[in-house]
Order: sequence, then C-alpha cells, then structure tokens
Amino acid sequence: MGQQGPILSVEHVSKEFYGNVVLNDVCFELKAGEILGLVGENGAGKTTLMRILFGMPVIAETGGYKGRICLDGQEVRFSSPFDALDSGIGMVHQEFSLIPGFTTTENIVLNRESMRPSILNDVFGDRMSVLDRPDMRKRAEAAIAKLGVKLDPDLLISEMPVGHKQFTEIAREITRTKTRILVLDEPTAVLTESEAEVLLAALRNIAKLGIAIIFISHRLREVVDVADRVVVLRDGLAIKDLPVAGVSVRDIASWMVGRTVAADAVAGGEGREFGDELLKVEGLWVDMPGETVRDVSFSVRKGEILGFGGLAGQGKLGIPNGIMGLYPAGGSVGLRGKGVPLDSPRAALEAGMAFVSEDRRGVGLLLDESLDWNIAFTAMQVQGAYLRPILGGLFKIRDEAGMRKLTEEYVGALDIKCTSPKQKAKELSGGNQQKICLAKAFAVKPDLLFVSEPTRGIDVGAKKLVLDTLHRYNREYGTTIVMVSSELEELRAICDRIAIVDEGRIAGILPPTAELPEFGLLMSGLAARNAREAVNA
Amino acid sequence: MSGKKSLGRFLTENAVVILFLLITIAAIPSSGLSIQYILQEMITRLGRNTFLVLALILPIYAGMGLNFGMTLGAMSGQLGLILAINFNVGGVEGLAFAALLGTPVSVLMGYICGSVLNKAKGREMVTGYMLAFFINGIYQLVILYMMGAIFPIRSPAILLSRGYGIRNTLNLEGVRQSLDNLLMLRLGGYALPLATFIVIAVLCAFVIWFKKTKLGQDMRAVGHDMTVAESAGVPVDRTRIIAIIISTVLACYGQIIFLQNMGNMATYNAHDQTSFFAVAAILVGGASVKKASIPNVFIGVILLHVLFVVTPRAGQNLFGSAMIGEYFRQFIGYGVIALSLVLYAWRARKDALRAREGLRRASIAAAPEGAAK
Amino acid sequence: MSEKKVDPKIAARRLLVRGGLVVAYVFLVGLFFVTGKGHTVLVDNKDAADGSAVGINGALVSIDGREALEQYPGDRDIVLLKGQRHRVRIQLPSGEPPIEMSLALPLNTDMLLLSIPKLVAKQAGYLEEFVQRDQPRPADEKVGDNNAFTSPDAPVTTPAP
Amino acid sequence: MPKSTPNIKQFVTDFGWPRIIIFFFLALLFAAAPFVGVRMDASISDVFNRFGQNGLFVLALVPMIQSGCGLNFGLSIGIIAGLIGSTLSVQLGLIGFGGFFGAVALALPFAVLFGWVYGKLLNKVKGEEMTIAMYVGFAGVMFMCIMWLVLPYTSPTMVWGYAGKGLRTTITVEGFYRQVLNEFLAIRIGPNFVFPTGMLLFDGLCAYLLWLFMRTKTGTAMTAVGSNPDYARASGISVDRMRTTSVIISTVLGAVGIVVFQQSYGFIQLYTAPLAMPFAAVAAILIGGASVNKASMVNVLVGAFLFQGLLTMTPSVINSALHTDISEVVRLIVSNGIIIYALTRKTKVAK
Repeated sequence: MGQQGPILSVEHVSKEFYGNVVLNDVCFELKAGEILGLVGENGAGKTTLMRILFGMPVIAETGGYKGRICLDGQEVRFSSPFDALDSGIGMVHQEFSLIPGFTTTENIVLNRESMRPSILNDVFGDRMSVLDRPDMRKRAEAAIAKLGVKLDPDLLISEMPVGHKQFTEIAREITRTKTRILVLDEPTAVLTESEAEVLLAALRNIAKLGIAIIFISHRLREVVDVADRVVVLRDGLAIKDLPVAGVSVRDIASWMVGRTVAADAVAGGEGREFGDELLKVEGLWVDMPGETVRDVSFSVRKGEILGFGGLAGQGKLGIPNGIMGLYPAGGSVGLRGKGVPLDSPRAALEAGMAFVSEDRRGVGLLLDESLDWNIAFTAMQVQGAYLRPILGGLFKIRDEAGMRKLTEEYVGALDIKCTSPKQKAKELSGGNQQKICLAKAFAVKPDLLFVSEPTRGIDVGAKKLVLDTLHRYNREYGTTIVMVSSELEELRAICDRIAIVDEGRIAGILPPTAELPEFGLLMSGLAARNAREAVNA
Repeated sequence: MSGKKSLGRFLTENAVVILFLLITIAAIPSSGLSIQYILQEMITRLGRNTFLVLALILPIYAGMGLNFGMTLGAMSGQLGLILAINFNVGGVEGLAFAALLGTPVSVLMGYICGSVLNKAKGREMVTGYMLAFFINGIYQLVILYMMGAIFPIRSPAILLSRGYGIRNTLNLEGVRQSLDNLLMLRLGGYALPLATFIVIAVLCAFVIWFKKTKLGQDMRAVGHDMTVAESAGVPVDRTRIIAIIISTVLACYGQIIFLQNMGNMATYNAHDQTSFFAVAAILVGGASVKKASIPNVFIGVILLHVLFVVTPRAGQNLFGSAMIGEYFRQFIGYGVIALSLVLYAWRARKDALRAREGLRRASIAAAPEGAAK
Repeated sequence: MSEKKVDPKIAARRLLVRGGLVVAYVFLVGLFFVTGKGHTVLVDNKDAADGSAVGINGALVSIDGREALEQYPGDRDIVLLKGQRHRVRIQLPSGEPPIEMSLALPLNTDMLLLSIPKLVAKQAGYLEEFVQRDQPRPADEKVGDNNAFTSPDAPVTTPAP
Repeated sequence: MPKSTPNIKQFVTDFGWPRIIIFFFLALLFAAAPFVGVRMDASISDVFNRFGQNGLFVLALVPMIQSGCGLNFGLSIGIIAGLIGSTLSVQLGLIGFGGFFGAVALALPFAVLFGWVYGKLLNKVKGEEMTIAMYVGFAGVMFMCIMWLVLPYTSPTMVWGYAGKGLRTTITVEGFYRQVLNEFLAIRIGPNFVFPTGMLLFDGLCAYLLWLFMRTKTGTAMTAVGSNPDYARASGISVDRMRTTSVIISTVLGAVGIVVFQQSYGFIQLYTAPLAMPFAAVAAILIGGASVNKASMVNVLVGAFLFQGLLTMTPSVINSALHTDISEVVRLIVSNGIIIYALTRKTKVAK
C-alpha cells in the first residue's frame, strides 16, 4: 500500500505480573492494509499484549505496563476496551460475543443501531429513538459484501454454522466506521478447512480496504498463506519480526518453541524399563466445551509417565476429563485389561484412577472448607476411609483425628504452607492449593494418576516442588502418571513419552529427547492437515 | 416423522395453556352458569385486570423474569387513590389525579426495586417477592401509623377512630367505575367499558412501539445475554432498572384501574395478591420466564378468570361447598406458577442438552470421516 | 454512550421540554384537583331559623340539568357535585318562569347547605358550609391482617376454644 | 498472605450490619422492658417457649442450605405432612405421649414421600429452587385445603359440628397431646416462669441427630455438594441424590416441627395456616448469621433465639412504651428486610 507511516506502533512494551515477566521490550509496527501474523506458544505473551492494546482493566489493576503504544504516531493509553473501540481498534474474540437469539443484522449493528428520533427523545433521551431496521439491514449487507462472503442477514445466530458466526463477528467489527485495525484471535480454531479458506479470502478483502489486521493463529500454514509479515513471540520476547515471503512453516515452528534453556530439559528419557500395559484407551471422544477430543487412542504402561502437550483448545485437557467421567465421553477405556465405564467419576475412582484437575478452584477444591476435608474427602467417599463407628456401630461418623493426621502427614510431605489443617482452602496461595489437590489424589493411593496443568498459575519455586513431587511419587511408589501440560519444557523434564494433541487427535508421540522443531510441527496443525489431505487424496 | 415431532413440541410448549383450557372447559358445565353471564364477567374482568398483567411484559423482555416486585407499583397506586379520596377528588379526574400522584412514588419504588434486583442477579424472582413483603411493611408504617399523625389527613372519614391510620376498607365512591362508565357501550345485553379498553389498547400499542425503540432493543439484548450486551457497551444495570421502573409505573396505573372497577379498597390487603394473579394470568396465557407477548396476556386473563368465575359455583355444585372452589382456584393459581416455572427450567435444560448434542455431532462430523479408520 | 455528546441546541430544547413537562405535571394535578373536587350539597327546603324565609311547597329543583327534585317544606336532599360551577334551576309551583342562576362553590369545602327558600327570597347566605358534628363513623374493622408472619406468631397463651 | 487474624472489621462484614443492629435492638428491648412495666420472668419464659416451638422449623432449613438447594421456602410441604400425621393421630384417638409420637410416626412416611417428590422436582430446576419452592409450597397448602374438606375424617373433635364433615380450621389437642413435651420435667419458678424442659430436650435431640448426620459419610458428601458440586461430582458423588436426601430430611424435620409446635400451642391449625410459616423460619436462620448457602447449628440457635426474642419483646415493650400496636409492622420490616439483605448479598466467591 502507500508509503505513509505505520498506524500502529508498539514500542518497547514490557509487562510483569507480580514479578513474573510476561512481555519484555516488545516492538513492532503495523501499516494500513497490512496483515500481521502473530504467533507464539501459550504463555508467550500474545494474550497479554492484546490486553494491553485494548486497555483491559486487568492490566491497570496489576500495575500497568512499560513502553508506548502509538496510533498514528500519537501515544495512547486506553483505560477501557471502549476507548480502544472508539479509537478504531476492533477485536474478534475466540469465544463468540454474539447474542444467539438475534439475527445477523442485529448482531452486526449491536449497540450501534441506526435510529430515527422519536418525539419521546426530548423527554427520555436518545434511547427512545426508533430503530431504522431497513437501514440496519443495509449496513449489515454492506459489511457482508465487504467481507465477500455469503451470509443471510435475517438468520438467527443460534441457527448458524460456526463459520458464519465468525464472519458475523468480523462483519460487526468492520461496520464501525472508524475501524482501522482488526485483531483476530484464533479465528479459524473452530472452522472447518473450507470455512477457514473463505475466511482467509475475506481477510484479504478487508486488508485491501486499508484496514490493518493482526492475525493470531496456531495454524502456521494459514499464517504463511495470508500474512504479509510475521511476529514470533517467545517467553515475552518478540524474537522474530520479518516479512512472510520466503519463510516456511517449519522455520516459524522452530522459532516458536526453540528455547535458549532447552539444553537442560531432558531428564526423562533415560530408557527406563516399564511393567505391563496399565491403561488402554481406544477411540476416545470427549465433549468438553473448548477442548473437544475427537478420536484418541493410546496406552500407558505401569510405572511410566506419559505427557500430553499441545496448544490450548486442541483437546489435550479433554482426555483426562473424559476418562474420569467429568464430561460426556465415548470410546473404550481399559485399566489392567478391565473396561472402565465412562461418564461415571465414581467408577473411574473405584477402578484406581485419580485426577488432579486443571480447574483447581472450580473442580479441584472445596474452597470454603478446611484442608483436612479437601484432602480426605475423596478417600472417605470412595473407599470409606476416615470414618469411625459410634453408638455401638449404629452410625459411622467422620474420624476427625484420622483426617487431621492424614493432613498433617501431607502438609509435611509436600511442604504445604498453612496455619493448621483447619484452615480454609481458599486462604492458601495457588501453589499450596495445587499441593492440596495432589495430596487429595495421593490420599486415594491410585494406580494411575492424571495430572492436568499442574503448574498453571503458580510461581516458579512452587512449580519445581510440584514437578519434583510427581517425579518422586513415580520413582518411589511406582505411581503411573499421565500428565497434561501446556508447557513443553516441563513435559520434557519429567515424561517418558510425550504425545502432542492437535485438533482433538494425537498428532504424534515423541520421546522427550526429540528435536524442538518436531514438537512445533506437530502443534502447528500441519500434521492434521496432512492427514486430511492424505485421506482426501 | 417431523410432523409428529413438531406436534410434540407444540404440546410441550403450550402445555400450560392446553391444560388450563381443558380444566376450564370441564368446569363450565358443572358450574351451571349461563354462557351469557360468563361472557359478561369475562368482559368486566378483562377491563379490570389486563392492564396489570401487561405491566409484566417488559421485565420478562429484559430477562429479569416475572416481576413480583410489581406489588410496589400497586401500593403506589393505592397511595394515589388514598390521596384522591382524602381530597375528595372524584370521577375520571380523581383517577387521573391519583395516577399523577402515584407516578413519582412508583418511579422511586421502581428504582429501588431495580437496584435491589441488580444486586440479586440470578434470583430476581424470589428477591422481588420478598421485596414486596418488605415494602409492604413500610407501606403499613406510613399508612397505618403516620397518616393522620405525621401527614395531615383532611378527611376524618377515612381515618380510624383512634385518630390516625387509614381505615381498613376505603369506599371509592367518588371514583367507582368512573373510567368504565366514561364510555360504556351496551351491545346486545353486554356492557362494554370502552374507555378502559381504549386505555388498554393504548398501552398495547405503547408496548409494541417500545419494542422497536433503541431502549427496547437494548432490553432484548440484555435479556438474551447480559455479558455480550455489556461488552457491546449497553449499560446493562441501567437498562434493567428502567425495565423495572416502567413495569412499576404501569402496575401503579393498573392497580388504579383495577380498584376503580372494584369500587372499594382493602387498604392493607388489596396489593397482597396483585402480583400473584397477574403472574398466574400471564403464565396461563402461555408466557414463560423468558418469553411473553401481548396475546399471552389476553389469553391468560380470559382463561384464568373464566376459571375463577366458574370454580366456586362448580365446587358448590359438585362438593356442596363453595370453599372448595375458592381453595381450588388458589391452588390452580399457585400450581400453575410452580408448574410453568418447572416446565420452563426443565425445557431450558433439555434445550441446552440438545444444543450440546448438536455441537458434538457437528464437531465430530467436522472431522474427516476417513481419519477414524 | 451517545448521550454524552449532545448538541447544545438539542440539550437546550430537551431542558425546555423536560421543564415544560414538570410544569404540565403540576398544572394537571391542579387542574384535576379543581375539576374533580367533589362537593356534597344539601338541598334544603326548611324554614330559615329566623323565619325570614319559609319552605316552598312543591318546588322542583334541578342542578346541571339533572332530573328535578320535588321538594316540600322541611325536605332535605343530598346532591353530589363535581367541580365548582353549577347551574340551578328552580321551578316554583306558582307557575312563574323558573328561576335560573349559577352557583359557585368554594373550592375548599366538602359539604354545603343550599337553602332554597333563601335563594328564592334572594337573601344572602343561601349557600353556607355545612359542618357535621359528631359525624357518625362505622366501627373499625380489624386492621393490618397480613398473611405473612401473623399466623405462626399467634399468642402463646391459649385462646379460649 | 493467608493470615487469619480475627479483626473486628472482618467480623462486621462477615456478620453484617443488619444483624448487629437487630442484636442491639433486642438488647435494648430487654434493657427497656422493666421500665415500661413488662414482666421479665414472663417475657423470658415466653421466649423459651417460642424458641422451643419454632426451633425445629429453623433447624429444618439447615440440610437444604448445606446441600446448595437454598432457603427452603417450601417448608410448608413438611408442615403438611406433619398436619396429616397429627390429624390421623387425633382421629385414632391416641393420647398423651402416644398421641405425640403417634402423630410423628404417622407423619414420617408422608414426609419422606413428599420430600422425595419435592426433591426430585427441585433437582429439575437447579438455580431457580427458591422461587419454585415457594410456589410448590403454596400450591401444596392450597391443595391440602381442599383435602381437609373432603377427606373422610370422623372424629367429632375435628369435624365441623353443623356440617358433619370437613375439618375445623383450628382443632384443639387438649386431651390428646397438648403440652406433653412442655410439661415433661418442666421447671416452674414463681407464677410466671415455666421452663419447658421436655420440649427443649426433644429439640436438642433432633439437633444432635442432625449434627451427627452431617458428620456421617453422607452428611459430609451433602455439605460438599453444596460447597462445590463439581468437586463432589469429581469425587464420585451423585449430586442429585444428595440434594434429594437433604430435601427429605428438611421435610421430615418440618413435619416433626409442626407436631412439636402443636403440642405446645395446643391447637392444630389447618387450611392456610402453614402458608407463612416458612418465611418466619427463613428470617430466623438468616438473622442467626446463615447465608443462602451456608448454615450451622450456631446459626440456628442464635437465629431462633434472636428472632423469637424479637417477636416476644417488640409487642410487649414497644406497645407498652408507645401505646400503639406498631410492633407488628416493625417485625414485618425487620424479618423481610433481613431476607432481602441475605438474598442481595453477593455469594462470596473466592477469587
């Protein structure tokens, strides 16, 4: 496009959360009509960067950021997303921000409806204006035409295929007269291959109108296809910023995951001997919102630590949740050759499996109850432990002393910092809460332990402690562990094998010693695409 | 196949209306009342109650459920009427006078109610119900202890003999049926209170028009999805408060219309069952916690009140006790509210389940078929 | 959103309209108060206390064109009137042309006594406020019978069966 | 950092201003009582009596609050079961302790059945329990109004004399089981003070049994369901079954509660009498410091005592002091105000 200066420039932006650096001196520029591909692993800082750009209150609440963000050379500091919208930055979210009971038109012009003033305006204000539906429809149609896609302006969102919902969101952003920059966060994640193609074409159309686009996607192929430039974020650093021309998917993948610290990683792959096959999973599907598992088969041997990695939203979290019966699932799961019914947490627990959920506060803990409850509860309910008979055996009531002893044991063993076993779980820090979750799982003495995102949201010291604990239980007690984590490094540190999940399937299983680009490639959606192409061919 | 399915859907969606229709039809013959009598009663009661029931529509539209807090509006209306009686202002002018005085009070009440309900998102209905009880206490404090003691009352006839507090029953002689009689149309033996119907028609037109305004659209958006509306910049809390204020003001007028038809007023009890009857009516008419339309209102008022007219007689004739009919109609009223709430919650859950099922099928279908091999 | 940047001209107009509405509100309250104000008029055909006017035998009194009241000496009829200006028409039995005149009721009165003999005799004071003494009032009913919280808290002391 | 140093500000926010005001209000009433000529011994005796009469209703709310079903506005369902039991007991002519325990025993099967159905219903409407509970309760009461008229009771104590059928609105239990618990081991001091030992013992026993139950495996699971249903489910608990169980227990306690109430009050009140009873119990437990999703035995004790104290003292003290009957209205405002307060309080979510 023209030779004018950049409309958006991000200059030396840094941000830390409680001493944790998430963005470090990030710089890039964006010109009108340019499509910028922004890629990076989970936790690389993409989300934080976008939050800063949009003036999300959470940024100011956690101490603001360093550096400058300039629009047309003028520094801006938004205090709310509405300011960002007013300045012409539009965002299309990963989860739809649409009203299902409204039509396409109504959603596209939501809160910016065309109006004709009515006589009551002078009494009660502008909101008494009457909607000008024909004009609304016209504007919606114009936006749809700009996208170059087919959308029925009168269809209800709830009756639309997902792809159309995505288009509606984009159309909404571009109807803002001022929109000059459009941010799309994983817009193709929920789309089918053909829908994604249409979307990419639409993006090119928009770019031709002079709107700049920041395109965030884990499907590197799409980034290469559509973007003019690519910025790779890793550990808060913008490590690459270059035109896409001549860059291959493989290059980007290796920039994305390649770490300077990668060398010390490999501790797991020491060629250990394992026992018999303990868990066998075949054709598993799990209907977990946002983490759909489509078709997964794997087996775990006794004493092994199996890791599941992959990007967020690809289904790795769905695997343990489905096997433990927390979400509707199908397929077959066998423990020691015996089938375990799905959709029943009790059956899974009774079979000898335990689960440390990634949703610590939602599923993992009784926040309002004491620590001893949290730790002993599952063992009490599933195995009848920590109960004592009273009134000559007529009733069995809680054995408070036993629970206390158990809790104190784990408080010692896992170094949980708390005032007493009677402290409420919500009063502990994240790391200690995670240890409580682990203690709860250990208390049922499982043969197989599922651990999901064990280090999410806890500080570095606690991370190490948690990983060491898992490692120790595996080595000392022979507990078989299936660990799901977004952090490739920690998987590589303790797992014997690592499976990468992509689009609800296992894209491949690698030893922890494998080259980093190998992992990156499996995550980039290429494997799934290749598989599909192979099938279609 | 699909015809059968849609019939089933129709039946479940209109279960309450159909059930009610059946009960009513069954009860009419045993009451022994003439169709003419029932028709006249129906016309009278349509005029008397419809306005109150219409007051419920906007909060439902804004996703706040059934506005049990409308009782606050009814109390404001009664306050207006007490003042009109106090100043001996009669006729249609008296009604207008009462409505005008009731308006600011009901706006204030609506604001209070809306603010309280905003603090109790997700349990608006039970909170609204309890709030009505609470304000009832304050209403009594004002009417029973302050009027005549702190606020001067001109007309000693409406005071209790102890010198303060309003009498338990007020005679609305001056305004009795003045709206109904303003334009009474007599048609083949039926008396049609045309003026009242015109007022109701104007309100219906207002509701229809209101839904086309920006504010109406915002209310709809808030009702569908508060978070999305909020993120699109719609002032959610404010919109909800406005919905409740409008409802409360309408309830104030509705209560005045109701009471002018009744002709006297139980000062301390007249509002007790206002929300109960209105809510029962709109639910009988096929509305739900999330959806209500003007036809629901009319169908509901007609069905509920025909039943109310016939059950005492039917009880008398079938069981030899009028009390049975009396209890039966209250049972029906409460039962219908419980039933439609349950049906609605149950249906919503099933719909969510169906939606998820669809999602799953779509997401699994989205996978290449061959990959499973 | 859009409300924060209203054109000053529109803002001024809105202020005017809203102010006008407040005025209209007050005016309407006043208007309805005046036009709707009810008065009870006692149409009286008794002899005046000082004997200056005597009851008329068989006068037909009609107010605002309503059906005429036929009055004999000592009669007193009640008429409910709304508003302050009314027309009175009195047809005397003597067959003279009817007396017609307009009647202005003071706003702040509830009950008035209209003395027909005085009116016919064109004496002053034919209309005077009527103050009721020892107004009989019906006995109080039980007050404040609230459903909620009354029944479970009935007195502990056993009531007589 | 987690430091649970008790400070007053925290206590005030936790306990809430309205409750503290009520507490001081009651203290003031007691302090003022002697000056306006209200007999203290009679008042205190009254408070104990009412406390014993109503304590079980308040207790009955605990299981459902703990299991996450909210405030049981449908407690009248349990009360109805109790009424069936007591009318059957009178019909059968059981007297004395036989009459009382007969009524309880006859009420139990109904209570369990009603509670089971009611619980199943509430499971269908998660999130809307309270509104629905209220209307199910109302509808149940109205249905029973019809039943009281048509059921074939024959006992002359209960049936309308002139019609020969249909139950009276108020039935005396004089000669059946009036005051059997109150009189049991009752302590009398002076002419105006009676301590209803038996009734309070019975209440205490019920409370103890519930306390024990909440400590069993099932009781623990129930609390966990209320505290975090997802956690409970992940631990292999059937959330629906626990909720149903809690509703059954609540209903049973309501049924027993009304029989205790009757023996002390001396009458069986039928027809619309149970309509308002749940509200008083709800107000009491909330005044005691419970929230919509957490309640303890202490809340029950404190709440029932404060609320009944308020009910006893406001009429006597305020009416004597001001010479009006304003207390009824004050009570209405206070009890409903506290319910509103509890409902609008943000359910504390730890973040």
